[in-house]
Amino acid sequence: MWRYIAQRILVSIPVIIMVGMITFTLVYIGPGDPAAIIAGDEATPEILEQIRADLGFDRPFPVQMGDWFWKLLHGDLGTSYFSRREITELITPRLQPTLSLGFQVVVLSTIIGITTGMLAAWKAGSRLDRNLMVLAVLGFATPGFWLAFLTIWIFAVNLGWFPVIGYSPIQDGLFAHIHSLFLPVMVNSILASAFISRITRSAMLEVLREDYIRTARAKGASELSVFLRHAFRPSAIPVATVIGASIAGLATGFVLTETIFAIPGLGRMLVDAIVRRDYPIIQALLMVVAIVLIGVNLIVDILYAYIDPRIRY
Amino acid sequence: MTEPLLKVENLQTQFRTEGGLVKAVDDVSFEVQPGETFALVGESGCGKSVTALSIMGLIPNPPGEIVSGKIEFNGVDLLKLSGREMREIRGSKIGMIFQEPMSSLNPVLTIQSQLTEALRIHTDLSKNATNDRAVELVDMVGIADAKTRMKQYPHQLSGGQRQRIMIAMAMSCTPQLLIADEATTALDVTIQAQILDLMKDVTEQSGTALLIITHNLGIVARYANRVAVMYAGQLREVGEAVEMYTEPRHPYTIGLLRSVPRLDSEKGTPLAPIAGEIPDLTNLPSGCAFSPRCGWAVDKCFEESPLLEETSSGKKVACFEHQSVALNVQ
Amino acid sequence: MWRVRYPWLMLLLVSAAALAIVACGETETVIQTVIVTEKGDTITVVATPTATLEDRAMAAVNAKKGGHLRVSSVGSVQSFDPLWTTASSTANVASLILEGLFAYKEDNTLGNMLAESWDVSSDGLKWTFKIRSGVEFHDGTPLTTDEVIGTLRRQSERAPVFKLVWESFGPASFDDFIKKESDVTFSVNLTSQTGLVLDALGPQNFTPLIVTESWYSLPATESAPGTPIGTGPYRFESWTPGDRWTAIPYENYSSSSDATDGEAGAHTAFFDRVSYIEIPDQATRVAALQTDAVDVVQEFSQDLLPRLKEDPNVQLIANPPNRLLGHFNYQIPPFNDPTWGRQLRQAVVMAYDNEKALLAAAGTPDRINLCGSLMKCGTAWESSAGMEGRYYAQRVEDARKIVKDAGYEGYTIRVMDPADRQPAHGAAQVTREVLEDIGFKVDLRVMDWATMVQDRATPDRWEFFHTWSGDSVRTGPIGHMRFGEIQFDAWFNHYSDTDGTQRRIFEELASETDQTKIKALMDEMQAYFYEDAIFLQVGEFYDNWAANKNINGLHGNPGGQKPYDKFFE
Amino acid sequence: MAVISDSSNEWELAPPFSTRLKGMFGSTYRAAKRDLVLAAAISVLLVGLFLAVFAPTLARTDYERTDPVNRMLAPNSHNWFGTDNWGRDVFDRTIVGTRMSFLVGFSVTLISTVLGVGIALVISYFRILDAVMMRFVDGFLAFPTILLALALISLIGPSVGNVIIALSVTATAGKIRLVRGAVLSLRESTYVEAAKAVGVPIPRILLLHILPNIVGIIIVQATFTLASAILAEASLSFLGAGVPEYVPSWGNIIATGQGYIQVGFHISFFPGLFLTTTVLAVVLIGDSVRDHLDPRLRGRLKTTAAQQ
Repeated sequence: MWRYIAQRILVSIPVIIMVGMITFTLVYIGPGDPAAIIAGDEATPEILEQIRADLGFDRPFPVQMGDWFWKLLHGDLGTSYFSRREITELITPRLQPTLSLGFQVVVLSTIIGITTGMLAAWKAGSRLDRNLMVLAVLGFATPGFWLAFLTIWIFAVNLGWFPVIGYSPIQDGLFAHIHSLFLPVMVNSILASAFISRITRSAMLEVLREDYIRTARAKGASELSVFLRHAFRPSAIPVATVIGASIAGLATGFVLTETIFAIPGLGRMLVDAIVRRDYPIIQALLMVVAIVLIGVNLIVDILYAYIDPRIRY
Repeated sequence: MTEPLLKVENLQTQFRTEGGLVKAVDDVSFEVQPGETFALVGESGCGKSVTALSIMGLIPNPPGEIVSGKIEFNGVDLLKLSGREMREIRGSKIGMIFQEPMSSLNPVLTIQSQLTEALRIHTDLSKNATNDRAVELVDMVGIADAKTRMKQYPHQLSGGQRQRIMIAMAMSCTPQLLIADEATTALDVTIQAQILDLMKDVTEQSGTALLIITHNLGIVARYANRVAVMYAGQLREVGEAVEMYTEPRHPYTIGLLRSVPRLDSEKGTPLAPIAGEIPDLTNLPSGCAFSPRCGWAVDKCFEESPLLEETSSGKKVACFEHQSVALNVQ
Repeated sequence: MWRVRYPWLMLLLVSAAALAIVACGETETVIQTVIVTEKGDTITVVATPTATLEDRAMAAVNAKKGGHLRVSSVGSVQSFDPLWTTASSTANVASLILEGLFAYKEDNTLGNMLAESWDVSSDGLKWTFKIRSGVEFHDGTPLTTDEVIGTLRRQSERAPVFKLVWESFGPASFDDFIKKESDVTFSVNLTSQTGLVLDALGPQNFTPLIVTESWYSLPATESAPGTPIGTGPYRFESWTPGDRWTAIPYENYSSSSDATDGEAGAHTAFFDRVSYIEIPDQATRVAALQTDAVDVVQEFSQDLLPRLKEDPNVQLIANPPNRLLGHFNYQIPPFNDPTWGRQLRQAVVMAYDNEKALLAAAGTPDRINLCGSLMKCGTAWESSAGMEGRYYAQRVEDARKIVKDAGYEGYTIRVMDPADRQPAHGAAQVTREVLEDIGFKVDLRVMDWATMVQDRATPDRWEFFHTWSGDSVRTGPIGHMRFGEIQFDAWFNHYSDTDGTQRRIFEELASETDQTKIKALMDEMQAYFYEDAIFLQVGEFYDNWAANKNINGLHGNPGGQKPYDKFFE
Repeated sequence: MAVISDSSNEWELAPPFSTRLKGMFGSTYRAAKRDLVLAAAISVLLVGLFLAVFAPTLARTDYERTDPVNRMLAPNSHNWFGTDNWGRDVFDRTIVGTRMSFLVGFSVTLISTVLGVGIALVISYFRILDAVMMRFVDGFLAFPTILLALALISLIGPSVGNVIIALSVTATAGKIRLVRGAVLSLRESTYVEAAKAVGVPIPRILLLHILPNIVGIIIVQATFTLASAILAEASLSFLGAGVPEYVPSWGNIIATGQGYIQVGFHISFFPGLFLTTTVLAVVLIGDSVRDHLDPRLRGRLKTTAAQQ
């Protein structure tokens, strides 16, 4: 087991390095002279030269990249062009909204997705199954930002049940916090759970065709036990994979929903940085997101081992 | 003869598929006596597994459905039982072993939890008692180091070991009937015999009747008391196992026998595979389903389907020409 | 930067610099400049306060303290250092946390803030200022002249009026110019007389707002890190970048003993907490006000006015008219073309659909005013000189011919389009159409306001952009004109007065006292403005702010609402 | 032993590509005749294609020009979907917006499929190239598509071409991983071994024996790419990283309406409806193509039927 985990971690390292190289190169070859951006309104050629030398922009590409990696290893994500502040300092207060949103969405969408997927598989071919799957396909096809628009229009503008914007931090009370995030959590959960539901259903149906399910039935196991005890865990691997993948999807979803709902999270930070061409922030956030997703994949890999003893040994 | 343990009467099981209606089991009747070993023989796709699943009540519906007939077990018609009542019989009164030992055990559950499941469902034994019983069972099926096996997973066992576990599982509640559906087909030849011997042993010890489902006539000869030969969903010949070898009465049985290499045949005797292929069950030939492949077929065979009739020797045959076949074979 | 040759020209430059602030205003800067010129002509356009001073004083006495004021700020906070940037989001800091030596009173003259009194020597060359004692910074440091002088030193290169006074009337060395006399007094030492000393120390672009050593020891071009520490009624509490920042009353605030008058005098921090909340989307801003998520909203889609008027909990504050402008880049082609530049600029002006642009910027016809005069419309200075055939002429065909003859057909004009600021965003849409109609190609570069402010300082990133300026209170004909941005390469468009006409008119204006002649000169100036097509004058539009009805003390003021002295009723 | 006539078709060489392709379209067509939903989905896509090509000529207004006098009109007999904040007809903008979605969607699908399949086929036979390329692929796939596309566009500037390039990058990486996996597993299969044994050259094996067998996967994946590219384009435009605001694109129009949600619900609603319907149609077609084409699935259905 530990060997397996160690092996998975080792496998992720080259991916992280690759991700770093891609991120750095993108920004390096991108337009815009960072020195000019930093110098601002009153840049003379001498000042520009000075800034370039100070920040090491005059060194060769590999050296700069090495330096960037070295700083990254020490938790130094660089300095924002726009606000001239340490990016780590800018990111820290943005973590709570995004993490809280992410946590709620993952939990909720997993519960909704697995429950409906199992219900559909349980009643495969029934009207319930068909209706659930129509909803799932709809959820898959609906753009999140439009769904967000519709929910705001219905629940915030017209019914006034939820705030249109705003984020109430956890410190200000858990209820207010959940209330302020309710719509974005719902929108993202509906979309993510559609995907999870579809996969759960097909994975369950696949497993239900397996011989060992027949064996379980031959032992006199009840349908419920067959379903929960025998079929669920083996089908959990594709489900875990898709939950992992839906977290990657959430990264995208949050960029959109945080913008729409004005939640001061990492997603909106990225959009702001892109509008302002604040490349160090773009670079840092891409890197952070990629590392988080690689971490998620690692967790999913470890879950595989937990779910399936064949992988464990 | 005593009251039969299992009495299948005019069983008809059908499947609705995209290609049309498949009569997988068509009017099949046979009896299994307590403690006896009964074999159901036929090529793949002839309906023998469906017969077994029909007895177990495990026909997936849809697309499958038992259209008519009776399956009496201890005098009770299983087809009339509720799902709950049927579950009480499955695993406790009737055990079943399947063809694929590789895939018939749940890969994510420990041997112990799978072995004890039937006991937990059907008995009131304590957890410790079921665990002890599981160890006993594993010992019984001849796997060494039973205690450590309990915590292992199926993929850590060999194919033969897994099939032993399957037997242990099926026998855990000491059923009255054990159905072995091609239980040895997927195993190495050397292991096949061990597994069959084991099945025979454990069933004999507990007085359990054994219903062997196989395409392998060699197995039948050695282990079965009585045999039923099945072709295209119908029984073609039913009788004592020994007679089946010495006095086959159906051309299909003969064909099957001839296609099997035998140690007692003279060297150089060529095998004679049955010509042609198994017919499409959705589109059976008119008349006797075997007629297109049959060397004895007469005109009538292409028009009418023969029924299973009792012959003078007490066995049953479904062939218009069984008498001439009998003469020929002698 | 500019060179100063004639003393009287300095006045013009001062006003120009001051106007640069206001013109690029767009509320980017909150500073209002009042220049009392030698001629003393004053035309004051004062936003009418909703209540008289006495009323407000009475109300303040009865005011309940407390509550959390939430202001929806426009734009994202880039820096908390108003000594480094003029962004309006940063200027909010100044209004709460930092204080300068002087501030504007209701009558647009300077009143004391941190300065308590001053003396002028008989020769008029040594000005001695006494600062208020007992004032402390939010970190407990007592205010001394060290902080004042340090701050002035940091701002000496950037604060335009200060710089001008120092360069033209002061000694070469800063240490000779500003001298510490004691912990509470310092002196300004001149080499020749000027009446601009108070203005040099007072509100301007990059106002010297007094900060502690950690900030004033930084170079002027470097944004101060960390959070602001000042002497104001509120102190900084917390900041969530991209979301909000919050201030709370400073318990040891030492208020001026002068009566509250405009932004000067005594201040009271009535609110328990003041937050500036960033809401990038304007629909959301208004929804936030209506659902009581914020209390004050600036800059929102005026389409929502009817909805807000119906809302009994909302008060609307009408602002004085804004003037919508468009700027050419004089540093790169095509508008700097030595032979065709002027005609190409004229082409844009003559083809322009001003009404459409104003509508796109402001919404409905009742909120626009097709005003082509450089002087404020509706005042005595309003003029139509030079407008004939140029302002709102829509001569697309003529313009197209010019572009074609100049050989710039199909040339790509990069128009900066700040999508988060409706007036400039709307105008940019119409500009694209006009420029395309007359034969250019257009690259509409969508960005946010903060980026545009950054980019317009880099000449090779754009050819055209729109701004608008809130008309704030100014005095004098020069102060009244919007010539800040065209003065001598001083502003972002780097306009250069190629044939010297500008300069000549300015010189004459500076020495003229006859009102009729001034008017004539103004007309000449405007005629020349249209002749040279210095920038695109689109017209005037009106907008509103909206606020929670129970906030007392808000009034129309494009410079921004100061949260002190206001309170929840 | 008795004869088991369970013929394994592993030894059969794959049928010619054209036959398989014909079979696919044939079966899809037959399925569409039976399946109302599929028929509807195909019709939606065809209508979309028609609009993408002809909408600019069908439009009755100058949909890129502002007309502030007629701003924010509610849907009426002339402006069926109302007008937006600058008085542009939302119906015209919406139908013309189809063009952007389809252009980006189909371009990305085509580019990523051709490149992805090509690269995957080539690298599957060059071990070192494969190792290097796959690290790149892993790297690119570690980023969420839209985030990487956003970053790319912020670097290379917003335009249709750049949107297509940005979205093709990750789509291609995904295709390479998928196709390479399929090629590697097929390479081990008996019929490819057999072909190799009789000396068929590698490019020929790739094109004649391997490619036809992964066509099913590729087509199913392509429908998925199409759906996600259309969604991604809309998301990018919505965030302002797509085509300029005046050029109609569903994402653009929705973004415009977002700012007027209290008074201009119609602006965002209709293009969103178009977008959802289109993506839904593509997803449904993809599902049904998969059900009808996926040999694995089809095989399974057959074997289960046979077992029973």
